Amino acid sequence: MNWSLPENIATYGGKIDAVFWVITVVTAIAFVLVEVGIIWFCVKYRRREGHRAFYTHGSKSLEVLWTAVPALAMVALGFYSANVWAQIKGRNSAPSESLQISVRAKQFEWNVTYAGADEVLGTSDDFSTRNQLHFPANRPILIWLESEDVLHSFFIPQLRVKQDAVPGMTIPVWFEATKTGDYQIGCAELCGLGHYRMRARVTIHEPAAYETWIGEQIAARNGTGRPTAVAAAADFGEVGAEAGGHPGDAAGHDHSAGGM
Amino acid sequence: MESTETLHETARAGTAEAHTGNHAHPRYLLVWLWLAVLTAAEVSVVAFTALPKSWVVTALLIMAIWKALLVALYFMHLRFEPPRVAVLAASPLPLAVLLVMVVLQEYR
Amino acid sequence: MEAHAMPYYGGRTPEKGMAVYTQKVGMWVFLCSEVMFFTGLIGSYIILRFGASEAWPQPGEILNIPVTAVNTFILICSSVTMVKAFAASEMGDKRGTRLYTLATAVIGATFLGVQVYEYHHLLSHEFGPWSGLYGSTFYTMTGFHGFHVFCGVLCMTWATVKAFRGGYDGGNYRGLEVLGLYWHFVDLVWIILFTIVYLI
Amino acid sequence: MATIVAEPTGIPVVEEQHEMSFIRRYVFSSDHKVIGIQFLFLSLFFLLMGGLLAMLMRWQLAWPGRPMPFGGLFPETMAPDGIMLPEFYISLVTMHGTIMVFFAIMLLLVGVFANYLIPLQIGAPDMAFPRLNMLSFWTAVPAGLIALSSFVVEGGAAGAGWTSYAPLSARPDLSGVSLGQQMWIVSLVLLGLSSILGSTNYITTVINMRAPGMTWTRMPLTVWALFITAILGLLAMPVLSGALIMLLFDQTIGTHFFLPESGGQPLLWQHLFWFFGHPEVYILILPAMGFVSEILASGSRKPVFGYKAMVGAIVAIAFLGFIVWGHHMFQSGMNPLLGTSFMVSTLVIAVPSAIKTFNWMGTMWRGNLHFHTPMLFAVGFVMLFVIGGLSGIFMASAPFDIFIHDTYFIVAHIHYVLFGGALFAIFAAIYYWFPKMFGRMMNERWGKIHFALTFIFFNLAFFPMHTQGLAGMMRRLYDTSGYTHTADLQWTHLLITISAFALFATGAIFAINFFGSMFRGEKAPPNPWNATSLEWQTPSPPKHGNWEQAPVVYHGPHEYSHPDVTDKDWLAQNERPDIVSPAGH
Repeated sequence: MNWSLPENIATYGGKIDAVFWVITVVTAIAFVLVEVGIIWFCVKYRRREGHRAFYTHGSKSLEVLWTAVPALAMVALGFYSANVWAQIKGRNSAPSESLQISVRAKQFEWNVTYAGADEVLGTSDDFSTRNQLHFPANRPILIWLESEDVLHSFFIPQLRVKQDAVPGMTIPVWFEATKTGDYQIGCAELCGLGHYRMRARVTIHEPAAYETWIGEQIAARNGTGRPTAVAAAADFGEVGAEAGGHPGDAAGHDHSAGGM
Repeated sequence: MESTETLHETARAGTAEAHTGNHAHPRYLLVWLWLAVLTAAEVSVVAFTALPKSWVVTALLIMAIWKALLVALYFMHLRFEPPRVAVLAASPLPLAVLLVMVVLQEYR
Repeated sequence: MEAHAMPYYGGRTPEKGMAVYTQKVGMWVFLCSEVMFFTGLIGSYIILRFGASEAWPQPGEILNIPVTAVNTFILICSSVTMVKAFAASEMGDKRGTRLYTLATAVIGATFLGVQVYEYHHLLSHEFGPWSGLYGSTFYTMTGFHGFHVFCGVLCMTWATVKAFRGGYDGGNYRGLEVLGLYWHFVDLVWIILFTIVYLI
Repeated sequence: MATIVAEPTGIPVVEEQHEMSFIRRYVFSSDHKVIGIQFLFLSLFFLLMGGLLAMLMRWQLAWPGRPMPFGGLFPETMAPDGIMLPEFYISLVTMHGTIMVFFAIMLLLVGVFANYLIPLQIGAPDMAFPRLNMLSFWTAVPAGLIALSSFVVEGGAAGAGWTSYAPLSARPDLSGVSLGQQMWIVSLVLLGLSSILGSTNYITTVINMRAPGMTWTRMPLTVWALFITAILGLLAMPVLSGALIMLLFDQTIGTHFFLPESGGQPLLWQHLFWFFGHPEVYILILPAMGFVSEILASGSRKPVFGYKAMVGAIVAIAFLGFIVWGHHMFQSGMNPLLGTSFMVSTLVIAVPSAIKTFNWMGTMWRGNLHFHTPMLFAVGFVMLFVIGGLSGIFMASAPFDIFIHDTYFIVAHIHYVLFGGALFAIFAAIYYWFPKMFGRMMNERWGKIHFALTFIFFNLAFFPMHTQGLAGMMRRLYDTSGYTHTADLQWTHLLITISAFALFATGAIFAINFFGSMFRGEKAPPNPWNATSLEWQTPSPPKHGNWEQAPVVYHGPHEYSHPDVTDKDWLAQNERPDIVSPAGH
């Protein structure tokens, strides 16, 4: 049972989580101050017969104090956050040696295009998978995010990454995972009736294992002539397993994702 | 209903300026002439000059604002109203400019 | 309740309010809202045009500038007759009030007529609101301006009837002044639209 | 209401009442008090509708795929065999938000109380434009009916969220909703018109119709809040109207404003929507702050602490409200540099909010606190608004917003502000001004029970959503069980749903108290709370035209426990010109 943020596996995740904890401390102080104060006042100054309230219209010095303190806190928080923001989402924040992958979202699936052996997108050895994203750990990944139809949002909670995919735009998203494992991409922007099941599997490999996986994919593509996308689809989700599925989404409700 | 209106009317009369003839009517036909000339000038700048595009746009914008000001100041008699009316009238303009300028930053 | 000998608002000093009568304040407040409405439309036009990937048509390439220039002049004329109607009413010139009110309604309707002709012409040449960003923005902006003129013409028709019944006689000029503010505002919007849609 | 019977007063205000038919008096009335009460019934109806939609959603989230109770009543296109379809769920999400924001909370705060209170509190006989006011109400009615009836048209109600992000909202082929979405647009255009007419009226009334002596610094904070709110509505609503019309054209006549295929910009919709939407959020909280300031002062028997700072804070929040819209778009693909500037302006809003909170505490400090029901709800407002305000700081920080954007954390925040904030203040205001409106008191004991249960179930229903959000649970999901990282949180949905059902049921206590008191309640004196502002210095309910003589104002709005007044602990704004009140100018 997780009461707070999920496990962090991103290199910059620590910075985001630090922002969270700083804000938590600041707001907790304000929260306790106000709530305890109100309850205390409610008890202490409750109505008593023959008692008369203290007549005052305010206090300049107090008001200046509780204007200045939050103002300073907020400005400090603003500078601190702006710095983290620029490092993660700034225009040129992505490390230059990043591995580039193209993700194209559409209702209700994630199509991933890999650069193949030459690591250059847009060349002939590119290949695509559907609803699965593979990449190596300990290497910056730069995703070129696009959408075919409506808004979607690329969200991997453990990687602390979220970015809307906007039709007509190609938006860079970068991250670097610190460990391997299986995770999920979720769609975080309402994209239609299948929004809730627009998921994809994320597999983070050891760098060597990733190279192997790429090799297998290319080999499968060239050797058997079986398009990888189909292989991938069979591999994940596409078989409309209907284990207790809901009416109206018979097509492609991937309960296999729930079992991961 | 009408009586409530009448009541408001007296109320308004109390607040209103000394009423009729609070300002001499400006020479509206002169303003009209200016507007006509500026419109003609705008069209000529586009049709008959070979100035660079940026100059043309600047000239057109200046003339458009000039015309708009003529209408606002004389036809809508902002020139003759208390300044606070002009402040009220101009109050949404900063927001309008802000909206457009901020969204234009998307293309930078 | 205090029994005070003061009449309603009689003792008020002007600096507490706008120092102008209430209908006029109301119209200016409403026009502020109209400014923001047209900001939405014109602002979108500016933004979309800056971001357009395809080349924007040159002035005069699709739209007919001479016809619209004449139409602009027509609308300016209606503003003059409008303000003349108000001036006539304020100065107690009954004949002038009626004549200028009628003229404003007629000239306003003429402007609309030319616009309808322009739309018809453009639509028959396959230029519609579906014709890319240019068509989208052109029809939406000029269409909503036309709708405002249409509402203005309706009001002016009503005002003309009222004028001929003597409703603006005897220094009762406020209705015309307030209506005039709306009318001039619509004229002002057209001045901006003509420049940025047709000429730039 | 039933006692608007003209007595011969010699003042022309009430002269024509004898001849007014039932329809002119209660249906197409131009009396601001009747219109306010009409808005009250209308918006309470929509509050009920919005609540019902929420209950349906909660059922699905707690027991995904299980047939709903009375599910058989729904047609095949919504819930075959009583099991909710995903498209119906999204319509519920959309319409719950739309109805609550536009037709329940906004109409309750602005439609009801701006209409009812502004003329009474500034000492005017009516609004500046009474007939325009009537038009404003009768534009809002069809707007709401169109929104509601969109559920039964082909394709169902709008399904793109209350924000209706393009292109989903502009592409019937992708959303599966065409007529419903268009009805949504038309409904909001009409409501925008109603709101603009109303705002024009409120602003003009406050500017030009104040009673003698009612200077700007003697206006009750409620009037200040409603005045600034009207300015926000006046300037923000038309931008939405423009955007809605473009969206409608994209759907119907083939324009391309928000469709990228021909160069349109999906992000433009978001900019225009939030340029309206953020001021709208403040439209939904500023009047609440005004009511609470006033009720806290009256309940604490003390002047509002720092009146001028309170006014300044309202103005500052409103001004800042226009320059922070981009914080809804941090993850939208907006230029990240814009994100930085929007983040800074957003964080600054915490300052006026803090001023208000501390000044509310200052108002209670060394007071003589009367815990009647309105006061309880007002104190509850402050306690819950603080939570909503503080949770806002998390998402104002762009880097952390990466994680919580579009999660249940946002849902928790908006409900702490709009339910814990706005709706608590609305309940406070209804209990407080009910005697003025209907001439009868609401039942105190049931009022207190209503408060206690609402406070408990509200927190049980919405606080766990913070946890869900921090765990990374996305919002607007028909079924959240497919995600591994939140798979063990299903029990929180169950807790929330049961609490939400209880919260909804608590509303019945209010409804019974409200309607029961209207007919059976104890007769209300003119000034049951011993309050100072002008509306209490006239009979309950006030007559048509409000005043027999124009009130003349000598004091500030909240002169409680003035040392020079010894026989009682309050000083009405229009009495004792011999006493000088320091803040009253």
